[in-house]
Amino acid sequence: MSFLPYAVAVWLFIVGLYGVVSSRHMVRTILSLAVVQSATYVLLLAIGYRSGGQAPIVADIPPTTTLVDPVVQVLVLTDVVIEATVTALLLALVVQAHKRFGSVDPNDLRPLRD
Amino acid sequence: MSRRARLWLFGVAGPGLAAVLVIGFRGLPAFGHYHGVYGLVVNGVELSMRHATDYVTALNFDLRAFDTLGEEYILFASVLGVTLLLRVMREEDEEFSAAGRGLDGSSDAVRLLALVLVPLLVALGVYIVLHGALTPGGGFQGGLVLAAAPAALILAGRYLELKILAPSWAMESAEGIGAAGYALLGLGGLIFASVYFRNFLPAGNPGQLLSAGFMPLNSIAVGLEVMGAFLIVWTAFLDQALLIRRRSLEAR
Amino acid sequence: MTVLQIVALVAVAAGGGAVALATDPLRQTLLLGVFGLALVFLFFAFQAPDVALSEIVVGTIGLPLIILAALRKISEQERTRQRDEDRP
Amino acid sequence: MVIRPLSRRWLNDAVTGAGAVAVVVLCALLLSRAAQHPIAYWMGGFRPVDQVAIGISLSIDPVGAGLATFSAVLVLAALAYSLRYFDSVDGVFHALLLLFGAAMAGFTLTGDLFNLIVFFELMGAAAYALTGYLIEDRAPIQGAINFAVTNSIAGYAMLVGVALLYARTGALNMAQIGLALDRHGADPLVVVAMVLLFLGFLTKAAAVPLHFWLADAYAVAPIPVCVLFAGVMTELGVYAVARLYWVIFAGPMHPHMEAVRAILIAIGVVTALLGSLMCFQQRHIKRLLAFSSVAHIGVLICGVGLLSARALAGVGVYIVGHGLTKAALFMCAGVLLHRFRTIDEYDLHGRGREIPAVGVLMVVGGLLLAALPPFTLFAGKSLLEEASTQAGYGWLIAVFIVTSAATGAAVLRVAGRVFLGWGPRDAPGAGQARAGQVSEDEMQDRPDHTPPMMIVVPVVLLALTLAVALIPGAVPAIEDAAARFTDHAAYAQWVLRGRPVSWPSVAPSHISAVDVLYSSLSVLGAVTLAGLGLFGRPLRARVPRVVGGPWLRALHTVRDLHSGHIGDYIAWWTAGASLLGAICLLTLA
Repeated sequence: MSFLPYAVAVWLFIVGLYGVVSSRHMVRTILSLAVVQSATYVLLLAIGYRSGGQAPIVADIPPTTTLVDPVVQVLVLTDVVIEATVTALLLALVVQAHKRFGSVDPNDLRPLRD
Repeated sequence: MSRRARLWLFGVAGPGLAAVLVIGFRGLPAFGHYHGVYGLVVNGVELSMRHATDYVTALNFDLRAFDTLGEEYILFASVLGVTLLLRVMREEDEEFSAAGRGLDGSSDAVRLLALVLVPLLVALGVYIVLHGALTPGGGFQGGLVLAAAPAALILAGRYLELKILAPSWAMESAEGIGAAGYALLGLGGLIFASVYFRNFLPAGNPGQLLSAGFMPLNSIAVGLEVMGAFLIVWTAFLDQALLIRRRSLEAR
Repeated sequence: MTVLQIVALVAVAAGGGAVALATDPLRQTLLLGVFGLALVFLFFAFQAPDVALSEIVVGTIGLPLIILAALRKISEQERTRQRDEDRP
Repeated sequence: MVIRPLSRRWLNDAVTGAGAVAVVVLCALLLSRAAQHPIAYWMGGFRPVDQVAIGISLSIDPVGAGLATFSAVLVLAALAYSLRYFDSVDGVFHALLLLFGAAMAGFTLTGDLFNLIVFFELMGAAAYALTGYLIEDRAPIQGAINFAVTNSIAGYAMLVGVALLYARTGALNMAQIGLALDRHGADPLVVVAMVLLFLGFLTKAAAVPLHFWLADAYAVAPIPVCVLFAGVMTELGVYAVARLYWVIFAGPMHPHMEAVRAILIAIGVVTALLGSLMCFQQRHIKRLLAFSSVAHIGVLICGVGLLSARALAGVGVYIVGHGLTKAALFMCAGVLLHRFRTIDEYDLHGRGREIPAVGVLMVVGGLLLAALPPFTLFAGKSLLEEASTQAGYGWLIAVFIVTSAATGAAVLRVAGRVFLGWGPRDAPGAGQARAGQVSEDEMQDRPDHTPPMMIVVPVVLLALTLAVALIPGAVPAIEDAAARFTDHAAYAQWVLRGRPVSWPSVAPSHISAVDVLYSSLSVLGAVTLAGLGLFGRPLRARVPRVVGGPWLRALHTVRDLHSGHIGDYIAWWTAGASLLGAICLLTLA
C-alpha cells in the first residue's frame, strides 16, 4: 500500500504520454501534457510527506510537532507556475495553427509535405 | 508513421518506460518515512532567523529566492510569447462594437453575482499577498486572485469594460514593475548586505504583518507581476475569441 | 497512510486517466477541472496548503479561461470556414 | 498588441545592445577570475551548514564561465545581425532574446540541480516563442509546437529524476548530492535518476531518437534565433550531461565506467551517422544546417562519453569552433533568405552569383566544418581523436572523419550550386522537402540591398574561429579547465567548504602530423562528396539496381520517420527512454 502514491505517479506519466501519442486534437495533446506534469506533483509531494506530519506552517502549533518537508512543496509551486505558462504558450500556438492550417489534427500539421 | 504503427510503438515502449520507472521508484523511502536533512534544517533556520511562520513562503522568497526569480521570468517570457504569437495580423480586423461582446446568455442574476464578486476577490487577493509569510499563499496565489477580479466582469457580459477597467498599459506596467521589482529586491540585498538576495530588513515579531524581513515586499512584487501577467494573457486570448475576426475572403 | 489520502490518490489517478483518454476537447476541459479539484484534495491530504491554493487558482480560473477562449476561437473559425465553403 | 511606430526602434536597439555588451564584459571578467580560482557564490548569503546547502549557489568554474561568455558573445552577434532584420513587433523580440541569453548564463553558472531545471524551462519558454515568431507562415507554428511539447516532456522526466535524487540524498545542491551518492553506490534508483536526467538533456541536445523536434524548429525559426539555437543552446545539453556525470554520478558510477562509456558513445555514434546522412540529403538549406548540427552533436556526445579530461577539453574546443562556424553559416543562409525570399538549394541555382562575398563565406564555412587546419574545430577534433585512441576507441576517428566530411560536403555542394551554378538545375525526383517561399513578414527591408551588418557579423565570427585556435594559451587553458571539471572530489570541496583547491597545470597536447592527415582526409572527402552531389547524377544511374534499390528504400524510410507528427515524435521519445532505461538498468545496477 505504501507504494500507491508512486504507482499513481507512474500511471499519470505514462497515461499522459499515451494521450499525447494518440491525440487527434492539439488541445488534447496539451491537456495530456498537463497530466504528465501532474505526475511530478504527486511524486514530489509523496516523497516529502511524513506520517502524521503537519503542514509546514508554525503559526499556532507546538514547536515539537512533526512537519512535512517544505522543500518539495516549493518545487511543486514552481512547477505549477511552469505548467500554467507552458500551457498558455502552447494554446496560443494552437490558435494560430488553426488559423494557418484550418485544422488542429496533428496529422494535418505537416507543412513540409506541401 | 501510420496511426497503427505509432500506437504499436508506444504499446511496446510505454510499458517499458513504466517498468523502468517502477524499478527506480522501488528504491524510494516508504511513503511517510522520509527523513531528508534539507527540510529539517530549513525548519530550524527559518523561524529563528526571519520569524516567518509559513516555511514554504520562506523558502520561496528567501532561501530559494533565486528559483523564484527564474520562475517569475518564465512567466514574463511566456507573457511576451503569448502577446507575440497572438498579435493582430495583417488580414485580421478588430471588432469594437459599442456594447462589447461578452459570453452569450449571461443572465441578470449572473451579472449581479459577478459584480458582488469583484470587491470580494480584490480583498481576498490583497489579503493572500500580504500574509504570504504567515499563512498559506503568497504573491503567486494572491496575484492570480487579484487578476480574477477584473476578469469576473466578463461573467457580467461586458468584455470591453474589462479593457477599460484594466487597460493594457496598466497591465503591462504592473507586470513589468513586479518583475523588475523582484529582481531589484534581490539587488537591494547586494547593496545593503553585499550579497544578492540577502535579506536587508529587520525580522519583526513572528505572526505580525510586517515581519519576516523583505519577504512581504517580495510577495507584493510577485503579486503585481502575476496579476499583470495573467490579465495580459487572458486579454490576448479573449481578444482572439471575442474581437479579432479574419477579413472575409473577398477582402483579401 | 490515511483513508483520505488513499481516496484522493484514487481520484487523482482516475481523473488523470479520464483527461488523457477523453477525445472530445470540451469534455476534456471539464474533466481537467475535476482532475484539478482531485489534485487540490490530494494536496490538502498531503499537508500542502500552499500548493493546494496555487492549484485552486490555476485550475479554476487561470487555465480554464484560456482553454475555453482557445476552444471558442477554434470552433468559431470552423463555422466561418463552413460558411465560406457553403457560399458558391 | 498594436504595432507601434518604428521611431522607438533605435531606443530598443541601443538599450538591448548596451545590455548585451555589458553581459559579454561581465562574463569575460567572471571567466578571468574563475580561471584562477573557482567561485562558489551563495544567493542570500546562505552558506552551507556542515556541508548541507540550504540556499542556492552559483558554482562558477572556468568551463561554466567560458560557456556563459560564449553564449553572451553569440547573443551579441545575433543582435548585431538582426539590427535591420525585423520591424514588426516592438521590443518583444529583443526582450525575449535577452531573456534567452540570461537563461543560458544561469544554466551554465548554477550549482543547484533544481535551479538548473528552472533555467532549462526559462530557456524553453523564450525559445518556443522565438521559434514561432513568424506566425504568418505555417511551418513556424508547427515547429514551435513540436519543440515545446518534446522539450516539456523532457523537462518533466528530469523533474522526476530530481525528485528521486532528492528522496535519496535530501539535497538539491549538485555538489552535495554527489557527496551523498559517493557513500551509497549505484542502485536502481540512482541509475533511473541518471537515465531520466540524461534523457532530458539529451533531448535538448537532440540525440537520436530524441532529436526529431530539432529540424522542425531550426528550419523555421528566424535566423538570429537559429544562430543561438545551433550555436550554443543544443551544446548546452551536452554540457549538462557532462556536468551531471562528473559532479553527481562519477562516484557511484565509477565501477561501471566502461559501461557508461560504451552507452554514451553508442548514442553519439548513431546520432553522428544519422545526422550526417540526413544532412546530406536536404535541399532546404536551414534544415540541412539543422541536421548538420545533429551530426556534430553526435561527435560531442562521443567526446563526453569518452569520460576523460582530454576528451572533454576536445569537446570544449569543438563547441567553440562548431558554434561559431554554424552561426556564421546560418547567417549566410539568412542573406539568401533576405535577398531571394527562399532557401531552397535548387530554386537558388546560380542566383547567388550576385553576392560572391557570401559564397566565399559559405565555402570557408563548409571547409571549417570539414575540420580544415588550423581552425578551432580542427583543434577540438584532434584532441578528441587523441582521447579516443587513449581510451581504446580508435575506430571513433573514422566516425569523426565521416561526420566532418559529410556535413562539410553538404555545405560545399550548396555553395557550388547556389553561387557558381554548378550541377543540374532540376531536383532529382520528388520526396525531398522543398523549402517554400517565405512571407514578407520576416524582413521588410529592400531585398536588393543586403545590409552590411549581415556580412560583417559572419566574417567576424569566422575570424574568431581562427583566432581562438591561434591565440597561444587558449587551447591549453581549455585543457586546464577540463581537467578541473573532471575532478569529482575537488568540486565538492570548493563548493561546499569554500576551500581553495589548487590543480597542477596539465601538459598541453600537441598537434601531430597524424591529426593533419586525418583532417586532410575529411577535407578531401568533403570536396569529393560535394562534387558527387553536384555532378554525380550520371554515375548514380549506373549503380546496379540490386545495390541501389534497397539503399534508396532505406533512405526513404529514414526520411519518412521525420514526419512532423508530434505523436510520432513522442512515441520515439518513449521508445528511446525505455531502451536507454533498460540498457542502463541491465548493465549498471
